[in-house]
Parts: sequence; C-alpha cells; structure tokens
Amino acid sequence: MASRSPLVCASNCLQNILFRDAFTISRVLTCYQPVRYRKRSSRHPEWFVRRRVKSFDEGLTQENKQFIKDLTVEQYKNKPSPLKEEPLERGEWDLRTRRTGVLALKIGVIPQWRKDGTKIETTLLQIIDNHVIRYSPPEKFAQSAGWKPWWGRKYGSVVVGALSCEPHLFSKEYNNLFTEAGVPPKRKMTRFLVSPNAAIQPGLPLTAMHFRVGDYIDAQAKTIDYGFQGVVKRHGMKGGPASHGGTKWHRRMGGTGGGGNMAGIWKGKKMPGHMGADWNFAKGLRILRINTKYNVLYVTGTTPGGNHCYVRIMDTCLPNRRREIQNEPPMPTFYPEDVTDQIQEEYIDETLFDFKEPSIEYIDEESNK
Amino acid sequence: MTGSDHIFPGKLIAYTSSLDLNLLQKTLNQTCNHFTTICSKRLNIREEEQCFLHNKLFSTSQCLMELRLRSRVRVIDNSPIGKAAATAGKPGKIMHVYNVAAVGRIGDKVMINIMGQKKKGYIVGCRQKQKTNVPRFDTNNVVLVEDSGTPTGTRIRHPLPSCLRQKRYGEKHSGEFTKILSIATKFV
Amino acid sequence: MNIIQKHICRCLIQKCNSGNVPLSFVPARQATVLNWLLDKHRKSQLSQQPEKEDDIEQETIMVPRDYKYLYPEFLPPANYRHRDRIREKLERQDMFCRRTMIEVPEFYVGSILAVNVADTYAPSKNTRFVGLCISRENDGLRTNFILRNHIDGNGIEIKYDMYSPLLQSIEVLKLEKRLDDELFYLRDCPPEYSTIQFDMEPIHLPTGSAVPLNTIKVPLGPRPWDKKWDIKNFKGLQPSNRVLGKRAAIRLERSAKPWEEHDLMKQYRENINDEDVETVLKEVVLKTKKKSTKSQRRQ
Amino acid sequence: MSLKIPYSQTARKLRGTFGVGSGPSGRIKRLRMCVTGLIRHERIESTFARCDETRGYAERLINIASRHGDKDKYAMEVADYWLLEKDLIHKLFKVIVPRYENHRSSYTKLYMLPKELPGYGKDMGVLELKDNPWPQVVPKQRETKYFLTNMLVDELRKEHHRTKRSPFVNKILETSADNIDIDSIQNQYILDNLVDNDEGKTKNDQSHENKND
Repeated sequence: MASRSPLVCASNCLQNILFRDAFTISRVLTCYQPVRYRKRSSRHPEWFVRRRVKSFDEGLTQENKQFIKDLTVEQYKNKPSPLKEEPLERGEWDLRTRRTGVLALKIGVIPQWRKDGTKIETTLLQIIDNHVIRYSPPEKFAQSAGWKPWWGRKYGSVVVGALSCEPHLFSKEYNNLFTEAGVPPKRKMTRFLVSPNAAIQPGLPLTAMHFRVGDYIDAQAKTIDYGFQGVVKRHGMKGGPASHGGTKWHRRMGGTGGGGNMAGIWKGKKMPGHMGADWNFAKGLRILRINTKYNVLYVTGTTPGGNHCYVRIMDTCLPNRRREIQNEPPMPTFYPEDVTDQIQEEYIDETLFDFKEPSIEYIDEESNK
Repeated sequence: MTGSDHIFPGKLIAYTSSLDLNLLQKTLNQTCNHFTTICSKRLNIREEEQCFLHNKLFSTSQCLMELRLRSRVRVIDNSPIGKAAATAGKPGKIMHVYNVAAVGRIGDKVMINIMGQKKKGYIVGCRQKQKTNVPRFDTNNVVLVEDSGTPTGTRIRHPLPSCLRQKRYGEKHSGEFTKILSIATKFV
Repeated sequence: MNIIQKHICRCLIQKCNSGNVPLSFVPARQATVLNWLLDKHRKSQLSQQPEKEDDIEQETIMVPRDYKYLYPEFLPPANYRHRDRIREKLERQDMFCRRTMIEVPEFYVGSILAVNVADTYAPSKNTRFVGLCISRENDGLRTNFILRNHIDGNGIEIKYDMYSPLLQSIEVLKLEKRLDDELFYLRDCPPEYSTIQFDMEPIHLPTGSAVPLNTIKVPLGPRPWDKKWDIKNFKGLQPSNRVLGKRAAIRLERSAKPWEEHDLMKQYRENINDEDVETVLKEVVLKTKKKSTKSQRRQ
Repeated sequence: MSLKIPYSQTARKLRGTFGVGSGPSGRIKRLRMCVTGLIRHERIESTFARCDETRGYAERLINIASRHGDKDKYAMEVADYWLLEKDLIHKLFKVIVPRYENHRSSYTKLYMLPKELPGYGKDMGVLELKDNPWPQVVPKQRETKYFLTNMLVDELRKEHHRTKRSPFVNKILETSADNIDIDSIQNQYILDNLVDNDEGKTKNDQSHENKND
C-alpha cells in the first residue's frame, strides 16, 4: 500500500489528466441545476461522474477489513493540509457579497416559545461534516459549460460536500475529485455561487458558526415525493359533488378550454401528473438558536422536504432582511482563531425563551406606578 | 317549561277543527309528560332544539362546529327576549356575521333573528376547537346588544373567556366590549 | 438453468445477504438518508467531529416498570420516519430544564388538577382553573392535556401545553385513574359527572400506596351526541338503551375489524418497542434520581 | 423486543390472494397459512412479497413465545390464532424457542429466486428458519483466509504494527513524562501483538496442512 507500482501511478496520472480536461469542457460538478421548467429525464448530465463501481466480495477476513478501515482513517488524519501552503486573503463584507452556503440535513420540527409567551414552530437543521471541495474564480468559472450568460463575470463557484465516507465505496474517478481538498470522499455535494471577495479555500470545514443568531437565511430543498397524483391533490381543484347525481364525477377537473378561435388545450394547463420531488425555496427564515456541540440550527417556520432530507442553506437574498444585519458576518467563513473566548455550547436569540430561565410572569404596570 | 302549546300549534288547530276532544287530551298528556321528563334533567339548548324539531332524534350539528348562517345560538344575558326564546324553545339564528370569512369566532359581531326580531350581538363562547389556554364551551353563547351599542341585558351570570378582555384595547368596538365586560360576573 | 440464469441467481442472493446492512426491499422513493446510515456517519472516525458514544447506553440502570406510564411524554414516536436521535436528545434537554423550574407532578387521565397560567389582561396577571383531566396527547415539547369543568350551566374545556413557559404551577387535587384512556364522552353525559368546585381541597394519599382506580360507570344523556359513544366500547360508560335500526346494524357489522386483534405487525408499527423505551427511560431515571427524595408521591 | 429485520412502515395489501375483494381479512388468512407452513416445514417458497410479509409475523410470533413462555395466556392466544394446525403449538414452545435462546440476530432468512424468462412475471422468494435441517440454499463458500489478497493484507498488517507506534505509547508521549523508557514499552507492545498473531497462525496452518494431506 505504501509503495505503489509505477504502473498504478501512471494510470492514476493519466486519469487525473483526462478528468481535468473533461472537467473544463463539461459543466461544473454539482447536484443542482437551476432550470426554468420542470425537467424530468433519465439521461445523465454532462458533468456526471460515475460514483459506484461494480464490486464483488473479495472474501477479506474480519480482521483485515478492520485493519483497512483503520488505515484509511490514519491516512486522512496524517495528510498534509492544503490550507497551510498558500492562504487566500480574507475579503471584507458589503451588502452585495455572496458568501458560501452549507449543506445541512433536516432533523425535525419542534415548538419553541418567545419571551412574550407566543408559541412558534422551529425546524432543526444539522450540519454534518461540511467541507469546501473546490473553488473556481469568476474567470475560470465563465469558461465552464455550467456558466449562464446572465451571471456575467460577477460570481465564482464553490463546491461543498457533506457526510464523509470510506473511499472503497466509490470509483477511482469520483475519489480523485477530493485530492485537492485533502478530505475523504463525500456522499453528497452541491455548488454555490460566490462573489470574488468571498473566495474560499478548498479543504476548509464549515460549521454552524458560519451563521450567527439573528441572521436571516434561505433554505432550498427537494419537496416530498407524492408520485402520480390527481388534480384535486396536485393543484387544489374542487372536484365534483359527492351526491346529487354525481356519477363518476367526484375528483375530476372541469373543462380544458374554450371553443371558437382559441379552441384547443393551451400549454401549461393544470392536469394530473407527477407531484413533488421538485426544488423549492423557503426565504427569509430567522435563526433563533445555535447548538455548537451537535452543529444544529434552530430556524423559524418550516422548510420544504421530509425528515432527513438535504437542505441547502445560504444567506438570504431579500434586500430588506439583508439591511437588518448590523455586524459583519464572518468572511469567508468562521475561523476558530477569530474568537478569543471559548465557544459557548448554545447561542440563543434575545426574543426566544430560554428553558433555563424561570417561567414568564407579567408585571402589573399600573400598580407599580 | 310549560310551553307545550307553543310547540305544535298546527297540530292543535287541526285537532280543534276536527273536535276530537278525546284524542286531543291524549296527545296533550303525552307531550307534557315527555317535556317534563327531559327538560327537568338539564337546561340545554340542544335539548330544546331536539324537542323543537320532532320526535325523531338525529344530530344537526356540523362537523367543524363553525358558526355560520342559520346556526343556532344561546343568549346568556338576562334580557327578556333571550329568556322568552329559551322558554319557547326557539333559539336565535345567525343572519349575518360581520366578518370577511363569514365564520363567527370569539369576539365577532353577528346579526341574529330571535323571536321574529332582528338583533345584534357578540359571540362570547364557541363549541369549535380552540387554541391552547382558550376555553371551549359546550354551547355557542351570545350577548345581545342594541343598535346604539349598549347591551340589552343588565347582568351576565355565565362565565366569559378571559381572552375577551384584550378586545377592550383593540381598535374595533372597544367601547361596546367595555360595556359588556362591565356587566360580566365571572371569567375563565 | 443455463449459465446466465445461475449468474443472476448468485448476484441476487448476494444482494439479499451481504453484510450487516439492513436492506429494505420496499424501495424508498423519498430522497432522504436512512436512520442507521446517518448515525453511522455521525459516529464515524473519518468525520471532522466524531460524536462520542453515550455513557448511559453502557451503564446498567434498572428502569422501574411504571415509568412508562409515569412519563409518557418522553417516549418517542413509533414511526421510524419521524424519528431522529439527536433531535430527541435536544428536545429532552429542554424538557428537563423546564422540569427544574416547575414541578410537574404525577397525574393520569381522570385525576383532578388545578392550573395557574400567566394572563396579561387579568387584573391579578394570573388565572386559575380547576378541572378533570380528560386527555393527554402528543410527545416531546408538544405534549398537552385538557381539563374539563361544568360552571353555571356551561361545560368548559381548556387545553394546556405542558412545557409552555406561561404555566406557573400544576397542582394535583385528587390522584386517580379511570377505566378509559380518554374521557371525551363526558361532553354528552349529565353535568354532575364533570362538575368540580373551585375551592376544592386537595386529597392526600398515604405514602407508598398505589394509585386508586375509579371504576365508576357514567350514564349517557339523551341524544344528539357529539359522536356515537355507545358503539365504541368504552369501559367507563353504562350501556345505552339505543336500539339500532336495520341499516345502522348492518353498517356496524361491516365496520368491525376482528382480524386486527391479532395483527402482530400492525401493533408493532403503531407502538414503540420495549428496547427503545428502555434506552430513553434510562436517561429519565438518571435525571430524576436527584429530585426523587424531594418529590416522592404524597408525603 | 425489537425486530432485527428491515420492515416497511406501510404494509403490503397482497391483493387477490383469495380472489379480488377478499380485502384485509383475506390477507391475514393467507398469512396465517404461510406462517403455519413455515413452522411446519421450516422452509417455504412463494412470491417474494408474500414471503417478506410473512417474515415479520413469524419473527414476532417467536419473539412473543420466547418472551412470555408457554404458561402465559396472551402468548398461548397468539400462538393459537396464528398456527392453524394445533400440534405445532407444542413445536413452537418446545423446539423453536429453545433453539433461538442465545440468538442475537433475526430468526429467519430470506432469499430471492432468479426470474425465469419467459415467466410468470412476479419475483419469487424462499423463506426459511435459521438452523434448519435442510441442505443450504446457497452452497457454502470456500474458506477465504488463504486467498492471495488476504495473505498480502495480513503481511501488511504485521509490518504496520511493527513500524508504527501504538496509540497507547503516543498518549504517554503527549502527557510528557520525561523519565519513562519509551522503547521498552514499544517493544513490549510489538511482542504482545506478535505472539497473538503467531499463535493464531500456527493453529490454522496445521489444520490447513492436514486437510491438504
């Protein structure tokens, strides 16, 4: 393992070169493409890299399996970090900057209380093992196939991965994507657009401290897959009467169009079809509470998708909410050197009730006077 | 509750016209017995409703228990019209809800048809499902109000929900609510 | 069988029985991460901050048998799609924090409670309500209970969140159990069965005695009812005199599901299993051990 | 006790087991027959969906029987309902429950059979109780310990242990006690490992040689 044969090395190099060429031609490696209309096809996109390989049971003994597991862990721990070589300059924040987002998992929805006694629903989002895997500056990004002309040269791109795995699960091509960052291969990856002053170096970990309490965020996720659904559930149409001579007319849609000059069914007519499993936004959610031990964000309201689905979280694009930010957020992300004190286990918003406090009591103002 | 002649006037007239006195006596006895047994158990609107309808017993409540048009309400202040309606077994019906949704909730203003008269009132307790810390009543309660805004009754001997008190500080009808709350005796 | 078929057979069998990975043969349509896989990632040594294993799981703590009924709100939901280990842990932390501030006594459906709640619009900034507990619902921070009372010819029910910070105190006036899990049928029963005086004095039980079971059988009032109580086989209800019509009897016969009595998998899916209950209640035992001397039942 | 098998939150409807319209009662009727067949013959072959459904019920039945015992009323009721042939109740409590007394994993095993082309169109499966007297469904694999890959990895492991310092020693280094003789500890650690490995190897080698002879 330690000493490789020259043949293997050569093949690795070849693949690296091949892949790099393919990468510049193909689209940027992401799992998300913004599309104008619903696009459902079984064809792979151009940037697709085959993750899984056909594996067969090698018949390794239990001892040897454990040994190889330990060896991989040791390898990644002893790897020289790419961060030490050439640190990028940290930019300054202004209203137009776009920082990277993080890739979180939705854990559940629980109620919390404000200090005035009102009850609110909060969504819990856990950030597990997030690392920056690739950064390409605007000039390089504009040459790639994933680039859209209306973005101009304003934005670069950042690929973020979550949930690190053992490398023997994946193909060699897929594992080579992570050599630059020096992290174990990730189960899931996404891309974020980033302004040049928020350039970030590959290999950096992203934690819950990337955001502060009181910030506003946008959450993007895939909605729950409902399968093929009728018109009543999919578009909320009224259906027909339950009785009064309604024969086979309970959950059907009405007319599909007029006659005369405009006759025929128009494009975009609401009809039965596949419902859900579509990208959706929830904008302007406020962070109320942060748990740094488990990297969990408590966010107002609910996000799209079911339990344990991936959620892309980024700074909000709503201009009025952006202006409410008074202190600068950490640029390009949180470094543990920034804080002199020890990091607390929990940060709680001023408006939120802390369960360690005694219960709420209203004070009679008139009698006090 | 001795208002049996109020209940079946049509039948009575039919009997009197046929002058079948024996039958008439029998039916009167039957109805009186029936009412005394039921109404002595408890004074509840739904009983009166049930008597008012007919001998057949079936539920007329809606699934959501919402207060909409033609839903029956109970008057809980001591106004003479409300008492008369209770004794006659003719509860008031909602004609209009002063509301965009046309569904009455606690604190909403409604117009009521009661004993052939048109009256205004405020909803003061609902059968509908409520939020936490807000009471849910077994009956739909209403307090009657004159056109000028003063309540028709002088006393309310039933409990009112405590959340109604915040209406006093609201922009709408705050004056009328202070008058209603001043004649109330108990809050829950 | 030719060679190709044999090969396919071998592949499929390998797929079924490879390793310890549980395979779900019903394909998961949702693009979500399964519970066991997520826990593996959280604890794996490859991750940045590998989660440490709990000491509680390794400790041998005896969980008393009645804890399942004493702390029903700590039990997680039975559906594995709605479960998450970390979320439950964080939720429980909040609950324990709240329990240090306010004493949540032992009570069951059928016992009489007095509750104090903060109220901005009341002149004393506090309202007190006394009533019979009809139901206890939900789990975690969402738990609530409903109190019922009959005041001046008005049946009144109020729902309270158990972990709401507005709650000032919960006091048990009479500790009792009933025959049923929920007593919503009291809505259609005569009012004397749900009237409770506001100035009722608390009844103390002798120390160490079991919780008494009230075996009262309540008669139903005349129709119309909120629901068809007489069909639903409540133990605490007297059988009614209602004679079913011909069509109603047929409908009742059709709605019966005798095969669900021994449907073992259905029971397993709807109720949480004992092993999961124990892991949760071990934590409860540890946290309540400190207070146990203080809040022993009815001293 | 929790089930050690994967199960779906929504049950299969198993339509058309006793004709269309038999409904959930027909489903249970069919499953009862499958469970009794499994306890009787210890291996059954049916459609894959039906096998997967019966698997859960059989596991639960054995679970309840082993937990409550044969003197419990509830356990006897359940066994009486699910086993249509009454002589099997005796077999369940006296034969099958003691068999899985110290068992940690699941009691049953499920296989998928290959599709026959052209065929019926449904996946077929085999469900069996573990430790049954029948010949195995999958032929037993050869012992893999002396495969080339295994031998190579074995050698690598030994080398790794020799060269690398143990985590135990590293910990001592971090705490920085100056007067400890590190080399002696390291040597001891290596020796311990070596002895363990050699013992294991010698035993297995002998057996392997005997077989070849």
